[in-house]
This record gives sequence, C-alpha cells and structure tokens, in this order.
Amino acid sequence: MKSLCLLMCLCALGLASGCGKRETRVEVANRQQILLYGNKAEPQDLDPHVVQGVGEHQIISTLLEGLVAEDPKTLDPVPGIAERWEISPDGRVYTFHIRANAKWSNGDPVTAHDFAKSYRRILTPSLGSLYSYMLHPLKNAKAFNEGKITDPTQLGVRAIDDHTLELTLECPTPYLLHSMASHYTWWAVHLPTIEKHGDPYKPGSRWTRPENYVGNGPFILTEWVPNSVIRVRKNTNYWDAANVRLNGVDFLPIESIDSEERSFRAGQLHRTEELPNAKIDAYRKDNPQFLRIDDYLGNYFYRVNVGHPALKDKRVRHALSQAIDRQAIVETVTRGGQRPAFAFTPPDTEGYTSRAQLKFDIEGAKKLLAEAGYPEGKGLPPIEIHYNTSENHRAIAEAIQQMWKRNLGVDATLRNEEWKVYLDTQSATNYMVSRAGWIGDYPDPNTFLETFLSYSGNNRTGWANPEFDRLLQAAGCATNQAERYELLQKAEAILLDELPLIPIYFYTRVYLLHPSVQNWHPTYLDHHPFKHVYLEAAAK
Amino acid sequence: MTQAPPVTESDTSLAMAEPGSSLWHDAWLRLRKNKLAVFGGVTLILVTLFCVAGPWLSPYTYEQQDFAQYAQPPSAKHWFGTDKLGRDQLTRIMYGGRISLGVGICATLVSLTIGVMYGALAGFLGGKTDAAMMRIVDILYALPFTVFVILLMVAFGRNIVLLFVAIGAVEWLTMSRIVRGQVQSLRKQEFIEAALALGLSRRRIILRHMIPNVLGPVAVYTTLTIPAVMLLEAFLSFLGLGVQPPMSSWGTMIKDGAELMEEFPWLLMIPAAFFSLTLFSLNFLGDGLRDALDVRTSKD
Amino acid sequence: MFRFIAARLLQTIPVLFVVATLAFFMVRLMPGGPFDAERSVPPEVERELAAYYGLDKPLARQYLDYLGQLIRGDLGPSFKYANRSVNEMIASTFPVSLQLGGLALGLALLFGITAGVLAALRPNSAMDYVASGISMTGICLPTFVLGPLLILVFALNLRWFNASGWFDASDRVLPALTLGIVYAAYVARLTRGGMLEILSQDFIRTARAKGASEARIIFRHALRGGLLPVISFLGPAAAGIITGSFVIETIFQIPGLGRHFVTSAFNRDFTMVTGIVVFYAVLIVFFNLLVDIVQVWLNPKLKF
Amino acid sequence: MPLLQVQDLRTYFHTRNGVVRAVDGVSFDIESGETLGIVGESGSGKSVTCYSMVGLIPQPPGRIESGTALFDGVDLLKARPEQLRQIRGKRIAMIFQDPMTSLNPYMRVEDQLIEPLLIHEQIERRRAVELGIQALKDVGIQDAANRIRSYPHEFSGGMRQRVMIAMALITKPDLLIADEPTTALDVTVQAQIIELVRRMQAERGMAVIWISHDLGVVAGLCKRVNVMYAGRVVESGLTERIFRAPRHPYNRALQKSIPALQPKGAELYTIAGMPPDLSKPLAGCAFAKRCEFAQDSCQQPVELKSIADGHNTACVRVQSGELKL
Repeated sequence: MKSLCLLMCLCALGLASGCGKRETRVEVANRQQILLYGNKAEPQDLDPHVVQGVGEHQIISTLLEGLVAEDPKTLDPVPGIAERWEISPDGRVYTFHIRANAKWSNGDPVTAHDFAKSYRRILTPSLGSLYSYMLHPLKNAKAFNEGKITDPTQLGVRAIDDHTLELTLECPTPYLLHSMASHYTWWAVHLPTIEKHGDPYKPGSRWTRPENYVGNGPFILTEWVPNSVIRVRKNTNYWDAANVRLNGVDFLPIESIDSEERSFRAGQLHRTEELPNAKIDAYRKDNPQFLRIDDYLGNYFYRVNVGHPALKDKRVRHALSQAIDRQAIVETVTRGGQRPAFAFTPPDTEGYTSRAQLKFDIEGAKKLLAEAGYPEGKGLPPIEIHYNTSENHRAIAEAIQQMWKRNLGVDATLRNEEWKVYLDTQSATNYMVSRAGWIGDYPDPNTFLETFLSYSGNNRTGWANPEFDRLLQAAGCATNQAERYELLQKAEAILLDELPLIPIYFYTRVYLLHPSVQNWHPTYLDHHPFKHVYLEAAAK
Repeated sequence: MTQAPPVTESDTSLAMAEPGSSLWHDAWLRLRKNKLAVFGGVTLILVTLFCVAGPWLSPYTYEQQDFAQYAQPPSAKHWFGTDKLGRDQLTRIMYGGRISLGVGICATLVSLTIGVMYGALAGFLGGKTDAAMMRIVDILYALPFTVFVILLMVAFGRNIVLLFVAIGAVEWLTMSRIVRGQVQSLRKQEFIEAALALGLSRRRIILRHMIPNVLGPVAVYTTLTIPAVMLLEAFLSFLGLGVQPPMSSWGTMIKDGAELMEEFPWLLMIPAAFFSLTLFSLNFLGDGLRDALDVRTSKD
Repeated sequence: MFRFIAARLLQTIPVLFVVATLAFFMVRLMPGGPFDAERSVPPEVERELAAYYGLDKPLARQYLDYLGQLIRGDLGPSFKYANRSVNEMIASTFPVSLQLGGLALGLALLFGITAGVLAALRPNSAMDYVASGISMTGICLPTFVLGPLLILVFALNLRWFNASGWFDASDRVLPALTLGIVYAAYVARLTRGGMLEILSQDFIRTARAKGASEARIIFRHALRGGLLPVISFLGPAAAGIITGSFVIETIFQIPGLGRHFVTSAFNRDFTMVTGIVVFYAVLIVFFNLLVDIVQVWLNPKLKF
Repeated sequence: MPLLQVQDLRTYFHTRNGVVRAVDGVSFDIESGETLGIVGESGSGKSVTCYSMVGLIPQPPGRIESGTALFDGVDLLKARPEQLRQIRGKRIAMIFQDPMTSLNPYMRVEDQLIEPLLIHEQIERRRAVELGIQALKDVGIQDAANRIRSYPHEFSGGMRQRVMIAMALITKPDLLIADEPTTALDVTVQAQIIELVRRMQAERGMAVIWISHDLGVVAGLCKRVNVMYAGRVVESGLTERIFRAPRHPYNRALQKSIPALQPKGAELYTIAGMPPDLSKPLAGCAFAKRCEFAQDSCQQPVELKSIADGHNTACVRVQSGELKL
C-alpha cells in the first residue's frame, strides 16, 4: 500500500513537472490560429432550422452563411452568398443574385434552389421549428407554417434560376436584411445531405454530426464531443476562403461562469461568454486589457400581472416602478456598465429612441400609491417577486424588495423557481411580479414591442390593449421608416403609460477577451463574424 | 463471564446501579468525563444560543441593505463584514445558523429513526423479507433526488418542514444499509442466538439487543450525515427549493462565498468557520457518545 | 453463490420495472415541458413536436410504448439534443464519469483507509487527532469550496494543471482529487470507527500473544472486520461516485453523466431523465450486489 | 536459575478516573517444567500480571511503573518490542478465557493455527499446515485435515479451546500462560481441557502459569500457588500448604467460600464488603477492611514474608505470630 502511495506521488510529480513550463493553450492556439471560445451551454443541435438558442448562433455562424452577411463593425447587411440584390420600389420584392463561386463544403455549388428548399423546410409544420416565425414576413409563410395552406408554391419564395432568388413579402419589412444577416433561420442547409440521413421534414436528423455536416460557411465541423468541445476548421471550399485568417475555432461549452473565468485566467480561452459581476471591479482595476463591456440589445424587466387585484390599478404599477432606484441597481448590484431602463426599447435602436420615459421619483410614487388607496403601503398585500433561480436575479430582487419597503412601505416577498417551473408559472400568469429579459433578434424596436401584442405568446402579463395592437400592425405595413417609427413611438407611449412591465436596465455584455484577438468589435447583438477575426500575440 | 465490566472496578457506586436503566445513565456519566465531548456539547449549546438569541441583540436585521457598505471587510461597525448587498454578515450568520442547525438536526433525526429501524428489521428478519426490503431501498436510491424534491415542492408548496422531511427521507437509505450490514453480522453472534433461544420476542431483541449494539457505527455515520444534510440544503437552495431569500443558511452563504473567495474572502471564511466549528463539535460529541454507549470500547 | 447472484439478478427485474415506472411518471408530473422556452412556441409547432415525440398519445399508451422500447434496450431519442439518442449520450458520458469516479474512489480508499487505520492505531494520540482532524476538515469542505480552491492553487498559481476540461491525462488529477478527498474523509471516519471496534476485540490480543507484528495484526487480523462498515457505505457511495458528481463535473467542465443528468432534469428531457434513472438503477443494484458479495466474502459467518 | 523471575512488578492504569494500581509490587518465580497457579477474585490483578510480562497491556492507559521479569536472562519489561515479539508466541505462549472471542472469526482456523510458525520459524507454508494438522490431532480433534479448513464459528466451545491450545503449543514454547482457560466451558469439557494441558505439559516439559479463580482446578494441577488480592500477592507456597494450611485471612476466607468444602445444609459463606477501590492509594493491608481479624497494625505497610519453607504470607499479624489461623 505504501509503495502504491509512493507511485502515485511520483506520477503526480512527474505530471506536474511536465506541465510546469509548458505554454498555455492560448499561446499554442495563437500560433495555430485557433480561436478558443467559451460558449456557455451545450448546443441543442447545429441545424439552423431546429435550434432556438443564442449560443448555437455562434457555432452555426461559422458553418453556414446567409444570402446577406454582417459587417464586422456595424452588423449592417453586406453581401454574403448573394453578391448583390435589388429591392422593388414598394419594398415587397427582394431579388438576390447568388455568386457563382459559392460552394458547399462538399464541393456542390450553392444555388437559389437550396435557399428556396431551405425556407420551405423551416416553414413545414412537421419539422416543428421553434423559430420559424422569423420567416413570417414572407408572403403566405405564416399560413403555410400553421398548416392552413399546404401548397409550397404559394410561398413568397421563388428560385428564378440557379443564381437568382426572389422573395415576396406580405408587407414592406424595413428590417428584413438585418434579420436575414443576423439570424440563422434565414440561412440555407444542404438538403441532399439531410435526405441522406433521414426525413428532412422531421426533427432528429443526424446530418449535423461532424462526419455528415455539409455547410457553406467559412469553417467546417470537424469534431463534436458533447459537453466538452466543438471544433470547426477552415473550409477550403468557402468562396472567400482566401480572406479567412483563422484556421479554426474551438467552442467550449462551459456552463459555470466561475469555471469559465478561471479557465480564462489559466490561459485556456480567448473569450469568455460572461464574467461574474463580483469580479468586474477587480478586472477594471488590475487587468483592464482583458475586460470588455459592450452594449447589448436587451432589456431586463419585471412583468406585472395586471389581472392581480392589488396590481390592477396602473397607479400602483407606476408607484412600484418610480420607487426603484435603477441607478443604484446598476452601480451596486450588476456593476457591469448597464444603463438604467426608463423605457422598453433600448435607446438608439437603429435610430429609434422612445420619447416616453419613466422616472425615479419617490415622492411621486408615494402620492400615486396614496391615490390608489394605499397610503404608506397600507392595505396593499405583500408583493411577491418571482424569478428563476440565479444569484443575479436574487440580488436584484432583494435590492428592489428593500427599495419598495424603504421608499413606499410596501412589503415584498421573493419566490424563486427552477427554470422550467418558472416558465410554467409565467405562461400561466400565476404570479404578481415576475422577472424577465428580452434580447432583440434583430436591431429594430419591433422585436421588443411585438412581445406585448395582446395575442403574443410572449406577453404573459394578461395585458391587452387594442390601440397598441392596431398601432403595431399599422407599423408593420408602413411604407417608410419615419412613418413606422412614429407609430411605434405611439405604441410604446401606451405601453409605458399602462405599464404592464417595469423596465429595470438595458443589458450589456461583460466578458473577457484575450488581447491577441484582432478585428473583434463591440456589437449590440454580440455577433463577431469569425471570418474577419484573427489572432496575433501581442509583442512581448 | 467473571470479569465484571471494568468501570465497576473503579467506581463501586456504579456497580450498585440498577442494571436495567444503567445503560443510558452509565453512558451519561462516561460522557461527562470525556473532555472533548463536553467541549463539543458546550460549543453546540453556545452556537445555538448565539443563533437563537443573537438577532435580538444585533442592531441590524438580516435583510437590511446598505449600498454604501458594498462587501466591506470586518470592521468595528460590522464585525463580520458585509456582503454584496451591504448586509451585516454577523446578523446573517445568526439567522443562517437557525436554518442550518434546524435542517441538520431535524433531517438527521428523521433519517436516523427510519434508517435504524428499517435496517435493523431487514438485517434481523433476513431471507426473503430482507431481500424485498433492500430492493425497495434500491428503488428509492435510483430515483432522482432533484426530480423528487421538485415534485414535493410543487405538490406541497414551499415549506421548510417539508425540506427537513425531504432530506431526511432520502438520507435514511445509506443509514439503513449500514445498520443492516451490522445487524446481519450481529445476528450470528452468540448472545443474539441466546436471546432467540430464550424465546424473547423479535421486537424486544431488536430494541434491547440489536440497536444498542449498532449505536457505535450509527453515531459515526450520524456525524457524517449532519454535514451532508447541511450541504444538501445549500444545493437545494441553489435549485430554488430550499430556503427563500433574503433568508439564507450557512450552506448557501458558503456556496455564495465560494464564488467570491478571491475578492471577498471573509464571505467564505466566516460562515465556513461557523460551519466547521459546529461540525467539529458535533463530531466530538458523536465520538464521545459512541464511546459512552459502547461498553466494550470504553476500557480506558 | 451462483444461485445467490442469479436470484439477485432476478430480483433486479422488478426493481428496474418499478424504477422505470416511477421515473416515467415522476418526470411527466413535473411542471414544465421539454419544449417550454423563454420565447413562446407557436401552438402549432408545439403540437407537431409533441406528435413527433409521441407526447400527443394518452399517457398509458406512451408508458406502454416506453416499456416496449426499454425491453429492447432502447432508451429513446433525447427531447433536447435533437440529433442524439439517450443510449448515445449515456455511452459518451458514462465512461468519463466511470474514469473520474474510479480514480476518485481509488484515492478515497487509499487515503481514507490509511488515515483511518493510523488514527485507530493510537486512539486519542496526536496522530489520531491529526488524521481525524484532516478527515473532518475534508467533510466540512464541500466540493464547491474544495474544487475552486485546488484550482486556485494548482492551476492558477502553480500552473501545474488546467483549470477545466477533460482532454489531457493531467486534466484528471484535480477533479479526481477533489472528489476523492471528500470521500476519503468519510472512509477515514468509518475505518477509524470500525478498526477501533475490531482492535478492542479479544482475538487481537490473541494475535499479539502470538508475537504478530503490528502490520500483521492490522492487515491480516483487523482490516477485514474493520472495513465492514466502509463496505456497507461504499455500495451506494460507489454508485454515486461513479455515476458522476454534478458539482465537480460543473466546476471542472467534465463531460460526465452527473452533469448531464441534472441538466436533463432541468431541460425536462423526459426520455433522457428516465433513461439515466434506469441506467443508474442498474448500477445501484450492481454495486449493492457487489457489496453484499464482498460482505459475505469478508465475514465468514454470513452465507449466501 | 528459574525460567522466569518476576520482581516488584507494578502496572498502573492512568485513566480519567485516576491511577488504578492494578498490579502493585508482585514478585514470584517459576522453574522450567513447573506449574504455578495464580488465584484470586476478579480484578485482583492475576491477568494483568501475566499480560504485563509479555507486553500485552494496552499502553496507554497502562504503564509498567517498576519491576523486572527475567526470562532466560532477558528482562521482558525492558525488552524492545521486536525482542518481545520474538519471545511471545514462540517461547511464551498464551491461551485465554473465552475461546469464542479469542479466535479471529474472519480467518480460517488453518491460517490462525499456523501463524506462530510462519511468524517465528523459517518454514514453508505446506510444512506448516502439516504441522498444524498434527497439532490439531494432538489436542484430540477428529478429522483434523478437513476441520483445519473451517472457520472458528463452526467449532463448539470446547473444540475452540483445543484449537487455542494447539495454536499456543505449536511452537513448543517453554512457558504457557493459561488465563482462566476453562472458565467459559462446561464442567465435562473443563476436565478434558485440564487433562489435555497436563498431558501436553508432561510430553513437552514446559512450564505453565495457570490463572484461575477456581481453587479446585488449581489444586489439582499446580505444584505451587500464588494468591492475589487487590493487585498484590498475599500468600504463596506449595499447593497443599496453601489449601491445607492457609496463612492469610483472605486465603482462608476464600477456602471457606468454596461451596463443596462446606458442610451440607450450612448457609454459604461469603466475604463481606467489596474489594477496595484501586485508584485510591492503600497504606496498609488491602484486605483489612473486610478482614475479621483486622487491627490497627494492619494499617502499616505490608510485605510478603516467608513464614515457613517456601510458604509466604503478607499478613502482618500472622508474620508476627499474633494470629494463628
């Protein structure tokens, strides 16, 4: 037994001394031009028509490219698989010209038919795509997706020839190109490959395995170890391969943000997905070269159950909102450069900033509460704050609990629930006040405001306002951007007057980035087109 | 057996004690002589007092936030420092202790009672009954704890008593297997065979002969269960099933503190110190109890 | 003995049946479904997905279908990871957990038994206090404190190991140590208790009277009986340790079964949860059987 | 020179309740081939005396405070543990009171039986097993070749004690210490075991120290007897003198309390009171409190002194001739 012990010690020492002077993974990767990317969660799949998450985007965006791509700095639409396009004067017909040298990773040319078939696939009900509604601006797409029409030729998608694709829309949709550039639902898949591995119109196909995957993006999938790593390497068949500087990306699904931060410090990652907020100050002070804080297109807010007797009166809702010191929350609790939210849409979303603004006004809040019949909070039952289990949500809820108590005399209780239970509670509107977050799918105020349509599944507050619905529908078919924004302003004013939600702050992305990563720009969707990124170790 | 128990050699008054009641009485006397056990017991009482009575003396409440006092190290104003929301950690330790001690002791008692009885019964009865009873344990082992607890919480709502029951109901499984193993080997020993031959009832044999003889391993395992239970509570709170914020327990404080050990070490060190102190004390007491209850190992 | 094992294996069948049944209904009783998401799913889509995974059928029918699959050894497709089956996921995650658990168990037994024996040799001596103190500290140090602590020291300061991942051989060291130390503490406590009990027995005096050395007394005479409580503990512990530890696999970013299981429960990945539970049950039964065999082997008074 | 010569042995136990003087100044010796009996009631220090000599006292709490035990020229009390281990089990063997618990239940008889050979003699295992089987035959176990593969619980009490004896004698020791080996056995078996030991002794010419509280057994077996009380030898001498002519009130009381020696129908004689608390220092005679003949002089320090050829007593009143028993 003793000798065994000794042997183990020797082994440990041997390993240790062997590892002692080695270069870090990042240093090795810098030489090899491999980006090591912390990607939070294990992806559900890599089929762009099946998945739903944000993490999947980063991986799929290396494997597939849409007709339109994103500019690395502004995310504005730039030519992708399509080298150019025309928009009809009424804004309802888009014609894309696919570049002749676009190829799939197996050598097949990328054609307009691939896109037409892909759009048909994602809209086919039997596939059960969770995100198919992104394509609903296409003519008849919603009806086809809901199974009301079954003839695919009625869809507003037509391959005129191998290199020309025509899309016809229900309404002019000014944000369409943005949406096509940034959202994977608009990207094409290689149907012959999918057919080889099963029914393309059913989920659960194995075509997304590394040995099967065929893509048209700058990289190809080479390895996928669940919960461990996904490796992509340069695709030589990519039309712009000459300008791709990275040799590959390793995506590491590290769920624990603390582990991720430690891995970064141990030199195993170029980029983390997040940074624990307790560490932000330390990085600001000691290692600012690693710290990145980018504005992010998202809103952290509390849903209010307008059907609850205590919260029916909008004066109560306003009182609760006005009593929250958002500045204190972002400075003390979240600490990541977030901006206090006094409206629902983030300021300057593609030129749109809400004119209606909420305020922080304790006296006003007290007055409103008294007017509503609850002077000093008397008579108001305790407000239950509902949130999904997380350290951050808890800290914010605890802070708000205190603010209501101190500023209004209103008692609050906390109720945290495990994610799926929380979702259940929220969809059943079985709460008083419930924490929520909304991340925009594309840079346009519509992606926020449409969630509060009376018929939207994302509303979940019991709030319905016909005028709001009308304004938003009208905006959907407005012909020019100025007119459209005016309608949206009115809609948001109604929303903020009725206040079925209490905005708290606008998100930022706080993460660590190794200085050797080049051509990486802060963007409000956290997209960083990988074909432009490269690695260059800083001169020592 | 001619050699009288060794105690009687030195303490004649004990030898006179009436034998039926003297197991516990003797144990108590022996326990009192064990300095470490006494230290453990006294510390536990002090910690309990601190947690129960302390909050009345504290100028702060456990949920009172002061953003100006963001994560301050220990100072004259806040003896144990403050947390990320500027709350006084001393006060939170006291409240947290109420939960942790409560969970630790109640859940362990539940698991102890069920585990010992079940294990003793299975080990004693043997044969088919034993097999059936142990297969039931296998089934319960295999059922996922997380799923089970989520279900319980949904069915009965959030309730701290339920938390005790849930944890206790799960923790008894290992206890029962240990007790069964011990009883099985005890059953083969002569004095049990003798008791059987005398025609004593099974109930009496289990209660009077078996259980006192397995108390040693049980005491050891119990001192292992209490910390496990306290940490399990932290895990459950993490899942959103344990104590509700702003209330917290030592387990949750340690868990939160562990993530901040580099930035704000006192948020880990202080709750961990209380946790360890309590466990060490429990352990000393547990060892003392084991020695006191077991006539054979108390020869010194 | 073969009869005993055969009988136990036969008993396993109803156990697995009950476990599968309970797990099947328990996960379906949980609030929230596999397709619930922060963004609402259009009802038509949800209907299609339910139909694809057979969730639209009556529960009894689903249950019978599931049992039918189970008998064929097919645990079904994952509801969450669209292109993987439960069998595949277990096949890819279990070997990792097995490796980690095996290493940790080895460390736990090595350190735990050594410390426990040393403590029991001289009860209430300095050595006992040191060994017991260390093992108590091990118990007080939960894995979510110990793991980050080891990483800080060995990965971030000394730079000996990586902070996470499961790629190189050296990546095994820290997680196995973390998991092993906690179990070692338990093993040490139980060994000390068991050894103290045995060392006070008359037959140890007999062995001494024969002139046996201390080593011989411990290894030949005492260890066998003294380890019985450890063995009882090891059955469930080994199953637990080998099916993976959620906390450790999360801290060290290890693609093991434990993390995968908890994630699946949170995802309401029905087939995955049920499948892993059944697999877990098989392991539990196997390890308990193993423990019972070892117990009989160690204690000649017991018979199969 | 005697085989074993013990002088002024003091073994104290340092417990939480104070210092227990379990053996407090014991001296005796034994010649090769001789049988010495040690009698006394429970807790009188008989067993501790013998365990002290061979280093079987748990230390702590036990500690040997003084004394020498010369065995074949080696002082056992000062020998290094390894030295003592070489003697123990090889030249001095022991058998114990309770054969049920003194055999290791987790080991086969074979392994336990041949262990002394494996420890002390450079001998092949196969040869050791042969010797083991022979040893079992010698102590009268039938079918020894098969029975040797059994576990202790498969033997009856008497058989187990035979195994113990075989195990003790397998290395042909010079001295056998028998610690109440027949106490736990029923009467018929008892006689067989005594007979067995006597026969083995005769065959091998070893010395035996026979510890017992049963005076009858000792009387039949031993040449000389030490009577112990409260950690001291109170009387020693040739067996027949000890029994026929007791010269210490304790020994006398002990004789009187043997039921078989009392007249039929008479009330059984018992010694009044309890043995003294050994954790409190005793100035004078330990038996004084219970002694019907005690006087003030009994509070003086006492010593074992010869009063006749080879007959010693620790009673001051007998020594001074005041008291004739």
